[in-house]
Amino acid sequence: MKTRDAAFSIGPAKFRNRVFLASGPAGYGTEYEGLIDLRRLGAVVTKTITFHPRAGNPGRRLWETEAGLLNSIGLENVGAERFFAERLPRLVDAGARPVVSLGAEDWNEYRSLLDASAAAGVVDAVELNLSCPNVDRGGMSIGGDPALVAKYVRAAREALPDAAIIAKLTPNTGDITVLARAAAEGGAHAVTAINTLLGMDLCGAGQEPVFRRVRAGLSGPAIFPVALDAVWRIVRAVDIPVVASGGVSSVLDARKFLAAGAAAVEIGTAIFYDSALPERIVEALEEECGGSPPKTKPRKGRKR
Amino acid sequence: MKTRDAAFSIGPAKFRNRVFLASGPAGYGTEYEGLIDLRRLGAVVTKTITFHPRAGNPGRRLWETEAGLLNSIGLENVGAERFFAERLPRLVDAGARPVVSLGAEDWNEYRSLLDASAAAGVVDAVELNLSCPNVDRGGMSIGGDPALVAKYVRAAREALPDAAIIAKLTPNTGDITVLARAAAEGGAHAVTAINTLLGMDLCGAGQEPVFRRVRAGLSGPAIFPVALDAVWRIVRAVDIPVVASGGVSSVLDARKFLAAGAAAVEIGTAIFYDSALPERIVEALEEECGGSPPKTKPRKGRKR
Amino acid sequence: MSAAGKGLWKAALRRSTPLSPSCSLLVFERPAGFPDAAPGQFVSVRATEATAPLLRRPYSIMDLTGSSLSLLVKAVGRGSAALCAARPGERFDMIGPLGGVPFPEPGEAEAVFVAGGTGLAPVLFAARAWRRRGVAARTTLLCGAATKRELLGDLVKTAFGTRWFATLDGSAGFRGDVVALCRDLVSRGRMPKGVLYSCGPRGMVRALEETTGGHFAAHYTSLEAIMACGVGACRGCTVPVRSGGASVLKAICSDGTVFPAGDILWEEWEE
Amino acid sequence: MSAAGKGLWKAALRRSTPLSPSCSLLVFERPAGFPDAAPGQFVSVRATEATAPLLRRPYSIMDLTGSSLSLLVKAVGRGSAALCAARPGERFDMIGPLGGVPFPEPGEAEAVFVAGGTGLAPVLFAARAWRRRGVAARTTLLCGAATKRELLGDLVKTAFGTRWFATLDGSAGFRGDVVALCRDLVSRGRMPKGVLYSCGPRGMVRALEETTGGHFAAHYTSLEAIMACGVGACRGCTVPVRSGGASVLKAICSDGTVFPAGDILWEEWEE
Ligand SMILES: Cc1cc2nc3c(=O)[nH]c(=O)nc-3n(C[C@H](O)[C@H](O)[C@H](O)COP(=O)(O)OP(=O)(O)OC[C@H]3O[C@@H](n4cnc5c(N)ncnc54)[C@H](O)[C@@H]3O)c2cc1C
Ligand SMILES: Cc1cc2nc3c(=O)[nH]c(=O)nc-3n(C[C@H](O)[C@H](O)[C@H](O)COP(=O)(O)OP(=O)(O)OC[C@H]3O[C@@H](n4cnc5c(N)ncnc54)[C@H](O)[C@@H]3O)c2cc1C
Ligand SMILES: Cc1cc2nc3c(=O)[nH]c(=O)nc-3n(C[C@H](O)[C@H](O)[C@H](O)COP(=O)(O)O)c2cc1C
Ligand SMILES: Cc1cc2nc3c(=O)[nH]c(=O)nc-3n(C[C@H](O)[C@H](O)[C@H](O)COP(=O)(O)O)c2cc1C
Ligand code: FES
Ligand code: FES
Repeated sequence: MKTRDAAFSIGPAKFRNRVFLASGPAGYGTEYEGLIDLRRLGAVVTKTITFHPRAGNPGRRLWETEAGLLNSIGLENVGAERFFAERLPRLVDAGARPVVSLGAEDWNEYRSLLDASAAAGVVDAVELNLSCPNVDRGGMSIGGDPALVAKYVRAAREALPDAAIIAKLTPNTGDITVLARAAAEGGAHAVTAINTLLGMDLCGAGQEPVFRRVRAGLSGPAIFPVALDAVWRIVRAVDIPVVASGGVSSVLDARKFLAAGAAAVEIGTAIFYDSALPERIVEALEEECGGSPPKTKPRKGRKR
Repeated sequence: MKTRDAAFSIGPAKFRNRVFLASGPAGYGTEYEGLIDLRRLGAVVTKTITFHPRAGNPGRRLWETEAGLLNSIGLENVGAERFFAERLPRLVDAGARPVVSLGAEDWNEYRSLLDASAAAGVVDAVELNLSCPNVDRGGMSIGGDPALVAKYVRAAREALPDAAIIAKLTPNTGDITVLARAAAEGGAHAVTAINTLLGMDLCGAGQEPVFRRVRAGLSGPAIFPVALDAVWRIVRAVDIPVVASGGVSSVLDARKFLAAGAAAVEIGTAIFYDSALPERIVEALEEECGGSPPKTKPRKGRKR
Repeated sequence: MSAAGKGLWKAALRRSTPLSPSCSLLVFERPAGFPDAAPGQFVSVRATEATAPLLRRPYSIMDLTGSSLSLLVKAVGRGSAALCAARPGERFDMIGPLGGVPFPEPGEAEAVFVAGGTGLAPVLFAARAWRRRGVAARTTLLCGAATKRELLGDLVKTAFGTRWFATLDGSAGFRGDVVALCRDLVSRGRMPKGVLYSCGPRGMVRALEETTGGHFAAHYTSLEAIMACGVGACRGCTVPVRSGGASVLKAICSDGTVFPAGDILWEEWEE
Repeated sequence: MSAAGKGLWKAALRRSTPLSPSCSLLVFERPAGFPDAAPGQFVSVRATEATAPLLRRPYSIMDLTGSSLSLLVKAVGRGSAALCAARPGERFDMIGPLGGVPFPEPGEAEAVFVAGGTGLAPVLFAARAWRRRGVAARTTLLCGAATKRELLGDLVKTAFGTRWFATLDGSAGFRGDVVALCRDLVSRGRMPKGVLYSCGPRGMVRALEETTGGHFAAHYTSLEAIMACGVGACRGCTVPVRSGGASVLKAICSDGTVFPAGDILWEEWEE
């Protein structure tokens, strides 16, 4: 019952459908060969790259919690040069539609990365990771400050004038709509909400922190209600599309994000235990309404 | 192997041990007759009372999420008068050690409530609920502002000079240690961290918000890593005791909070499905070290 | 009646009998010390040790004998599915008996029971318990389900004087829901004027009260809601009821589960 | 060797045999289309449909025949306990074969296997697979466990030329751990100089390399870590290894599981 086309746009970028792989769990995409048919998905948001390669954090990097996963990967990545030379072409060859996730520790690195992205000549959609909790500078400290969010977004718009600029926001703030508004004011074509929540755990006989950096990022089904709340409110606070991320582990969860008004849904942690989920969601949405979100207007509350 | 006494103090108030029932799930305490032996616990933090009785929120009030519970009770309570006349005496008669949770919509109601509490003459420990997400005014709006937190705490110290004043903090903020510092500066004897996270869900064929107020408070095992992170950092940021709340669902979870440096642990949502847990924790701690937290010094990170 | 005597128990499943495609009769050993209970009271069972589903699941007591505790469980989600899949010998953690207000006895009047789906459980307990104690000499049951296969006819063979069945598809008994059946019986003068006892979906009970409530001397209904504590502490299961002129929120778990159906403020009570 | 050919499968459990108080041998039907695998490769199994435990659980392939896929599972937590409790007929969702670098064949040299606990699985697969293919004519196994009851002696009766056992309590074989046993054999001149293949707890493998590594022509070890993706994407399972003069982080799941033990930077590799 394909009633209308699943395709849609964010700014200048077109997408086959509304189901994306989230940045990080999906790596550079092609690792999932044999498990996920990347050509079926709206987009693959690649692992956040930085200008320089990063080794990531030492020590343990993953830890399960109740219905959740803590990670302290620390943005391990191959750096812009190898990413654009090797990884991105391979992903495109595999038939995927990439959204390139960009991150930086500071303004200078960020400028270099934008320049490298522009020079690569192929980037037509980026997600700015303004919200990684697992690095010392950058990430959260940028992402929690509305003025910096606007500034970083503006710079990306200027450096990549033909690309869709999506700002990924942190939930570790008092009011995420303030950050969303800042991103919109900076010229973002869309925002992604949410990145991981801050959390930690202890382990072993000595009850030592699991992670060397102590704090890590919490993802998975546990955070779904928090993510849905963020998406619901941002949709009602700004006029740009919202890409939903956080805890999707079923077709129903994806539907909820779309019903809340999200333009697209990212699947992250769930691909670890249910790699078929993204394609199941694509199929379910196609069967219904061509993958478009329901036509109900955003409202403030349930009853008025 | 009771090596030392489990008893400890927060400001002027003494407690039998470090295991408390959290405010809300425990109601006025005596509802759990036959299920929980209140005399075995360090304290019962009573349901937050307001000066005037409150009917609470209309519509659905409870909803399960993965390893979590959303609630939108809306501070239904009998009001100060009936609380001090009927409920508190009944709780004391049952042999419990109460901590009275106080909440208010605004400054005037708060002042009236403090006066009523002082007039009751029996209150020697209060927890200020500066953080309920389920009411329109008060709660969160007070709790998210460090200046107001300090002001409310100061007023409580003045109105109840002989009582232990514990400020309960919201996690729905960028940096909870800022609120903890404000509470300490206001003269709090301790802080409790954390109250519920903000979240929501949709349900039904129409994907309508579950709750009339849309947003609700998320508790239960899902939030444990977030609560532990908050407690860990507050312990290292302020010199007053920290009472831990959030997601405890096993003896091990309680041990983790104490290992992180908490002075006491509150059990909330878990009593719904495992009412024997508080007493199991008391017993486990007694067997070990008299219920005192490990003697390791707070440190900033795992390795230095 | 207060909920005094409630406790925390481990109950071993003695046998589980599928009664319909989705419903099973679960008979547990009555735990030593488990108090007597009245119709309308319930237990709240921890269906799994996992944290999802997190909460206990409330089930009306369908019968309580010297040695057994019976529940009628419909598999609608993870918790109930786990219960229905349990094997004899498995032990479940439960609290109970819960519920502060059971069905009041009918006295001299005829007892008319209307049950939708698993609403049969408290109604069956009432009929059995009262028959055992020699009250409610005359009883009528109206029992409805979607289809004949869903109808729990075998379960109600003996406990009631008169039995009427309704199925939505007409595969057995009256075609329509149990409310339409009741209306039909009233209009055809075949419905005694006794006390009405109901349990079922909200919409059913409301329609029953609104369309046929006036026919009966009284209408008591056992309500359901999502519950957390089950003991009146958390205030999660409230229903607005008329009390004097005012609307008051009562906790279904401890101020109920039974309420006069006429007191419920249906308009205000949203799902 | 690349992990090409990996896929997502539903595998039915054919039989589950308890081998020790905590270990079970799980034999699954080999799913149609499941590719051939090499020793050191693994599958990652979804132990329950619940969200806790959330992640798949990685298990080394212990054997792979035309019709069966065998795993050796030790119950240490919720996931493995669920697997060990599974009944024949249950179907499990798994991905595999995973692992980009298997144990290299020993060529003409004698293969010496050292296994701690369930580290036996990949080692047993190597011995069996190589024997079937006519390589590794001469094999020695050193197998350790805490006690005699934990020792999986029956499992290794046939696959190896020489077998040595060690138990911590001395209830069978050498008293001590398998590293001490290896050292003992080396010092007594009873240890062939071939290629060493090991799998077991980190501390064991490290001690083995540090105390007896020099005796062997090479030492390859199959490593374990908590994993999320299993395919090299998430970078959650890294180990620091020497590469040229530098320290490089490799993903155990895709750059391993097998590494030359001498390359591992144990000091940097924290649990
Ligand atoms: C006092 C009381 C007595 C009950 N007696 C019986 C009984 O005798 N037999 C029986 O089969 N069921 C009975 N129920 C309902 C039963 O508790 C629910 O069906 C069960 O909790 C569903 O759990 P689940 O995990 O299977 O479903 P879930 O996955 O939790 O829910 C499935 C659907 O049912 C809804 N639901 C869940 N719990 C309730 C609830 N308590 N009330 C209304 N809707 C709910 C959910 O919103 C969802 O739409 C009773 C409920 C109460 C409050
Ligand atoms: C490549 C690989 C091959 C493996 N092969 C086997 C095998 O053949 N047989 C077997 O029994 N086990 C094997 N394991 C280990 C097995 O995956 C874990 O024991 C299992 O995941 C534990 O899950 P659980 O839910 O039972 O325990 P949990 O409750 O998750 O954990 C119990 C304890 O084990 C630790 N742990 C969990 N997972 C791992 C892990 N992957 N590595 C190290 N410690 C861990 C936890 O930190 C905790 O202390 C292998 C692991 C890997 C990575
Ligand atoms: C292992 C792991 C690595 C991640 N790495 C990144 C990253 O590099 N950049 C980023 O923007 N988000 C990263 N995230 C966050 C996810 O993209 C996603 O926003 C978050 O996990 C919440 O969604 P989920 O619950 O569906 O996983 C990572 C998450 C995980 C679990
Ligand atoms: C049903 C319910 C009602 C609550 N009511 C209150 C309240 O009145 N005052 C308050 O300070 N906290 C209230 N809370 C928050 C708890 O005290 C506790 O801080 C929170 O639930 C996190 O802990 P938990 O995961 O152990 O439940 C309530 C929580 C629940 C689930
Ligand atoms: S379920 Fe808590 S008051 Fe009824
Ligand atoms: S588990 Fe993801 S990289 Fe190895």
